[in-house]
Amino acid sequence: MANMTMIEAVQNALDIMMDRDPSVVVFGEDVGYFGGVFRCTAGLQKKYGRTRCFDTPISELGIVGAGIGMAAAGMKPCVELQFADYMYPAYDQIVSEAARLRYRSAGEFTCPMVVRMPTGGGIFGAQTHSQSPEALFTHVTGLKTVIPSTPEDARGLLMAAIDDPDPVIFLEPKRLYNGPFDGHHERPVVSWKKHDLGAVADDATAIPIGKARIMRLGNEVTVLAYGTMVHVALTAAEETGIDAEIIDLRTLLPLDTETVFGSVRRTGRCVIIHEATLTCGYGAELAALVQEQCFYHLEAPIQRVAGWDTPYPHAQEWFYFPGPKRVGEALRATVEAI
Amino acid sequence: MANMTMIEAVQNALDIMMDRDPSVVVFGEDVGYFGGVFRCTAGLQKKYGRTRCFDTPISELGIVGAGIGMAAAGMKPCVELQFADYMYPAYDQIVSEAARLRYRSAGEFTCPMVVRMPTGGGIFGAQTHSQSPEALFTHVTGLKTVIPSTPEDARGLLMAAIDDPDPVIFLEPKRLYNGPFDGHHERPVVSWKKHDLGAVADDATAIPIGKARIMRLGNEVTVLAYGTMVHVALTAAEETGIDAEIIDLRTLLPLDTETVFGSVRRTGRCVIIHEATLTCGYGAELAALVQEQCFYHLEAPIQRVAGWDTPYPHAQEWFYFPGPKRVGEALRATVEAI
Amino acid sequence: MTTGSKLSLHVPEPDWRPGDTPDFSNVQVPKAGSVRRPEVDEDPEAMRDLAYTIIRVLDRKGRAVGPWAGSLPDEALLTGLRHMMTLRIYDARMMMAQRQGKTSFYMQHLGEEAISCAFQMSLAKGDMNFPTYRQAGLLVAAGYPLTKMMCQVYSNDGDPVRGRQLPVFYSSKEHGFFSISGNLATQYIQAVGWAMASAIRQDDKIAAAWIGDGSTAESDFHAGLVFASTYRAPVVLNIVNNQWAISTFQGIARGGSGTFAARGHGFGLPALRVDGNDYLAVHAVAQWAVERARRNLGPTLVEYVTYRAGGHSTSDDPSAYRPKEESAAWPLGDPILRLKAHLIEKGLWSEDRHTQTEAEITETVVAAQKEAEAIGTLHDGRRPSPRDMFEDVYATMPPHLRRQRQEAGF
Amino acid sequence: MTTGSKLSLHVPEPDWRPGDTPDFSNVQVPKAGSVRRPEVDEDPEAMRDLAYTIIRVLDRKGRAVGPWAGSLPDEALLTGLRHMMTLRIYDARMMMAQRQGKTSFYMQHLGEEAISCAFQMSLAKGDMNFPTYRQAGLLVAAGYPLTKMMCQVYSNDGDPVRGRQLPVFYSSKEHGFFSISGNLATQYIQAVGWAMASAIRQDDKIAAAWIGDGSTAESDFHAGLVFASTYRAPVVLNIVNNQWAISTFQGIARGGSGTFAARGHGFGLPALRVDGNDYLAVHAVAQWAVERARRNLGPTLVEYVTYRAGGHSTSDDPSAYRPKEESAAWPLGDPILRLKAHLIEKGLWSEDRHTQTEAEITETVVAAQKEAEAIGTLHDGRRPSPRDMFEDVYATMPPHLRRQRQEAGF
Ligand SMILES: Cc1ncc(C[n+]2csc(CCOP(=O)(O)OP(=O)(O)O)c2C)c(N)n1
Ligand SMILES: Cc1ncc(C[n+]2csc(CCOP(=O)(O)OP(=O)(O)O)c2C)c(N)n1
Ligand SMILES: [Mg+2]
Ligand SMILES: [Mg+2]
Repeated sequence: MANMTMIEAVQNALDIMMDRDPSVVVFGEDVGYFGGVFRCTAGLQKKYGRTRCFDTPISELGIVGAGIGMAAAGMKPCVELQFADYMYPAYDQIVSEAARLRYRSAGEFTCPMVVRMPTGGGIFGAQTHSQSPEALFTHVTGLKTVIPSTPEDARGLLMAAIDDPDPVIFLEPKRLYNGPFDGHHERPVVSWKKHDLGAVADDATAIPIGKARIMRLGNEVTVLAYGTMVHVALTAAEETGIDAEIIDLRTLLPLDTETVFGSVRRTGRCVIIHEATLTCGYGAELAALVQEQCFYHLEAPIQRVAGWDTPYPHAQEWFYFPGPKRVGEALRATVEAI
Repeated sequence: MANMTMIEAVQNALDIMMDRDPSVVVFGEDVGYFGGVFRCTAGLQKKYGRTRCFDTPISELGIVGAGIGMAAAGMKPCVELQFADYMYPAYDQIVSEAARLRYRSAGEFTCPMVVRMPTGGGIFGAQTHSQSPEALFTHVTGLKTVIPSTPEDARGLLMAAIDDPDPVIFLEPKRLYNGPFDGHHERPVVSWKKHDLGAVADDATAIPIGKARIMRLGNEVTVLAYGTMVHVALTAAEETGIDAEIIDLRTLLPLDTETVFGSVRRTGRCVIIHEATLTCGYGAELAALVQEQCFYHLEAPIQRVAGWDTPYPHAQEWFYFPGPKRVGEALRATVEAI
Repeated sequence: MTTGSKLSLHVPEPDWRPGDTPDFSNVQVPKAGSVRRPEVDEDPEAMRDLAYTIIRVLDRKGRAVGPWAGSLPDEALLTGLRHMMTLRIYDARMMMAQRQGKTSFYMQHLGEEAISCAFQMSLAKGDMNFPTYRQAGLLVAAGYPLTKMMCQVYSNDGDPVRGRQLPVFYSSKEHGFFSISGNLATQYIQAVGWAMASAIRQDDKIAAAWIGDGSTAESDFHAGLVFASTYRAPVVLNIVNNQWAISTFQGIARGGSGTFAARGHGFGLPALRVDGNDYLAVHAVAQWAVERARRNLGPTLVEYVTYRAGGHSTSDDPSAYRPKEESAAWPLGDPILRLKAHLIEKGLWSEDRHTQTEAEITETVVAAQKEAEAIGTLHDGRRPSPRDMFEDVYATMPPHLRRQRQEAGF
Repeated sequence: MTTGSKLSLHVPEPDWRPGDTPDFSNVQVPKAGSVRRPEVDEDPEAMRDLAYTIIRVLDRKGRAVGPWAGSLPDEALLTGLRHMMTLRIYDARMMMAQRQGKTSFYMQHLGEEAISCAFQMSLAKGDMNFPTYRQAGLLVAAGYPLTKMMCQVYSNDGDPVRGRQLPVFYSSKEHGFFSISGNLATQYIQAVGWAMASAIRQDDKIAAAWIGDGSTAESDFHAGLVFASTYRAPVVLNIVNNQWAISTFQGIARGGSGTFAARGHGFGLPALRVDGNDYLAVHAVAQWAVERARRNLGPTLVEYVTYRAGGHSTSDDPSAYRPKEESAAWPLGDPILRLKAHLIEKGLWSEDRHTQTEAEITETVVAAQKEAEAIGTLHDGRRPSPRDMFEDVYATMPPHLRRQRQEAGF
């Protein structure tokens, strides 16, 4: 066991898969010589050559569109969009093409492509470097959507995503790249290197898509979270002393409903947290499913704690970010509801 | 009182607003000389000239992007996207630009633009002429999303949308263009001209955005619907004999929560229907809100009846479309749940 | 410094609208054989003129003339004629089938048959087209079974894409025909990506991208050109300029540039403009571009000048926006008649053989149609199961879809 | 027909990477004054050469020469120098403020000051720029208060956009400066739309679109060109080619075309390439393009050749991907030094006056900074209220946002 940052874990997964399979190619803006603005592709061009890892023109549409063509030709592109906020120019190619190709050709043409993108806020990136667009992917049939919360998960899930025969959206919570973030922005950052959760196995193995993980066992309330919010939830539970069961969904689609429903049926209460804006966020689907499937077990309304329905502001970042205080209040309100 | 089809109603609203306000301009693919593939802009170029109503290159990005520039310059563009399925190339301009302009400039630049698009299936249009992407708009802060179910609403809401100081997504259920559709595809279509709901007032007036309408009073269960599904719901209620209260939301964002919650608290039961795919559809938000706000009044799980989580198929259209049978079953299950 | 003078918006209009008499006498159509044929490795800058002319081989007398003539042997020309005739007869049958309610929708090629039929003859096995809905000639010329095409149009149980797609949205990997998308232009950049993959793997397969005049305005066209130009992808970038995009004349998409081929000049690409109704010219230019790609010399942009003689689709009535006579007045003639005249001129063909072949092909097409209809049509007979609706969303059906399929009762 | 020979992917690389010694001796820099100046209403086709050269006015000795010289009176040149110096000093102060933690992020103009400063001088009141993050010179030259700019950078309570935007994302309608978007290129087509609105209203105002070399690959650039070309919109389409897009050299976006200006040729647009480090040349070309737009002659594409001498932003360290010496070796020199030399050569300026002016400006900038900091910085002092976060999402706050604001406790 060694420790890695999430950046290193992503880089390691790419390295392993490129080494294993010559059809894996990596490209995107600044990912070649420079190794990506977050350094997730550092060293890959040097190791695998310019035709396996290269810079692209600034065209997210082009990156994904070319990736689809390559995937249809039997390669396994793993492309990077520099920020999730810049996925919109590629959205048509993702939704209308990557996600539909297998279906519309009845399996004749497929799209085994991974689209990686840093997501979420907490780095003073303002409205165009902080967005969490996961719900825009989970509404799209034909896509899988994955989001890790630890380096080990980042590596294992990315390996699985590259192996997957279908297009996978791989969201990397950029606030977690260097260390877990508990939402207390005023405190110093702990590096993954010095954190228990930063440990990765010596033997890199894929982690199956579609399996959630219970990060903390508990009885009073079930918390559904993913990405950065997993760490905020852990902190909120600790700080409130509430015996919360915290589930890291890891895959948003397909959702591990068994783990989710099993937990809520046991605790009878549920809080959902995410950083994306509230309305029509992924939490809405979670709430809709949970109320439907756990209705007769629910003792309190399901609460959602989420980003406000505003763009992500710069100066007011910490008023926007759903930190441990807001999460703690929701936990308390939910366990106290009768 | 006269009757109009929904196409005539849309055309009439555009005509009235163009006549009233020289800053209203209408453009899009085939909307000029020809008057639009659905004829919603018929006659406008002839009446107002080529610089007020014109054809554009096939670039949804360009249509919306140019519209934003015009709106920022003080005009009121009301643009047409030929099918909602083709809004994706414009999505970046809609989300990152139209929706954010007022916010990011603190009100200095604004975007009073309407983006019209035919939505929904039921015309054997297969996956690229049938989609209902409303949830992709309602998740976006800064947009309003409107969808009429009758000619009068289409006219009145479109007039309000054009008057609105912010960008409005105006979804036109194309299956309703010529007459109400109750989901019984095997029966002949009744034209709006011969239908009670096709009546429009002689005095065209705007219908405020943000107000739902109760289409049918009832006590056993509340049905939340919009667009084509309003008529399917009415039919299902009639056919099952269930005393359903049917609410036509008309505006999805901002939602008329007062009407919605008021009804559900009274009936204690709720069924949500839409044509869009289920997962992360707009119904998820409705369910999440209703369970949260009406929790202690709910006597049964909220059910959603929606398009399956597959692309909209061609041959299997009527197995995909959530028709009166499926809606009826959900109504029955919901009122019978104990 | 403002001028005080007023600006005004220029909105291009076609020369004629319904009621007007079209007159193409001022349209410059270069003489057949008059345009030079550069070497495939000539500097693109040096062949700039080829984007502003029209490469033509067949002259008015049906003779093949000039440096672009002779790319195909006689046998192939006879086959080519048969392909085009087959496509036209197939189209006519399917148009009728749609009117008879056997399917929901159809799109024909009337007047544009030469382009896809001839292009396909320049490709090799393993190459891949990324077509639009108006290049079924690629399939016909590749020997794809007509019955299968019809099954797709009927969305019946024989439809290889299980009734999921709109009619004419074929797909056949084996025949180098990429699954058609309803979203215009999206496949242009995908073709470039496919070609890049071939180059990365150091394979020898090339790709062909297809787009209509109107659709060049879409973003994907730009992305395609940018990527093709940067990575020198082995791809032929085709633009079919049939003068119309539904009701919109080509001037709206083209704007101030003289031609669509000229778009390539902004990217340093060789750009050729060719008579799309001249089977021989289309083939010669395609072959030239294919050779360039194959020899790793990079992409070529080709504009095919043609005319959409029919409506946009069965949902369209062109008499609402253009003179009925425009099609007949169009100066490039009919591709089938022109190739036919050439073959007769060469002594390889006759009116009689033509009539006889027409009858033969009709018989074949009708037989195929019977076979397809014996399986079913959109509303009758054996049709894809509703179960199929849930397949192929993913390689493995995830639990939520299994549940939904169950709920749907299949 | 396959060749059996193998394809390979071409991935462009810059000539030099860290460790190499840059040598621009083979870069062709035309002599100042050597490029002709066509009439603004000349046929675009006839000025094709102007996209492959560099229009320059200031020669090595600081003299203004050739047909593009003389677009500005002496007084204006002195003002121009002051604008550029102000921008550079402002940048230096803000870079330092960022390092001191007073804000989160900053982007400077080092080496590119001439472009935005000179361009603004060609506009009239009411015209509108759609800038990127590297054209603050437009604001400086338009007389926008430095303090306000700083308040924006600090996201403090004096920030006109209420702390919502990333530093340097200014907005000022009054100064013809459209709100900056973080999404590259999106504003290009908006500028065209704005210009179309002006033409529809028969106004006399024009728009200017701005984009970086790297961002020309984005779709919005294509949409902008298509719409501008079709409707002959009164807009100047600017491309700032500073050779780099973060770590990516311009060859990746440019691909096989010789220049970015050449992109205009695909659209029949006049396309001019100008020395972006030559204040006089920038102004002369801008004025030419502005006049064209104003006279309803349509859009012009202008490529400014310059060099991003600093890092992309405060988050970037260019020594990781290019030689440190590259900036110094770059052949077009420094825009401030070049204008200064010209003014000295003309007898309008001296080293002393320059030093003195530098000191004066520094004083002004420092005073403005003090004023701004007296209000607050990102983490200190008076800052926009969290309440502000909920404002301006819509003209009128809808009920759900009111509820959320309440829940947030503001
Ligand atoms: C993204 C997108 N926008 C709009 C449409 C609707 N549409 C279908 S065909 C067509 C016209 C295309 O014209 P052109 O590219 O010239 O091809 P042609 O039909 O002439 O072969 C339009 C606007 C679409 N299918 N996709
Ligand atoms: C749509 C989008 N994609 C990616 C980015 C990230 N990004 C910010 S600046 C930049 C480089 C832009 O280079 P260029 O256009 O040459 O402008 P320059 O910075 O050189 O002025 C990139 C890739 C972005 N802001 N928006
Ligand atoms: Mg066309
Ligand atoms: Mg640059």
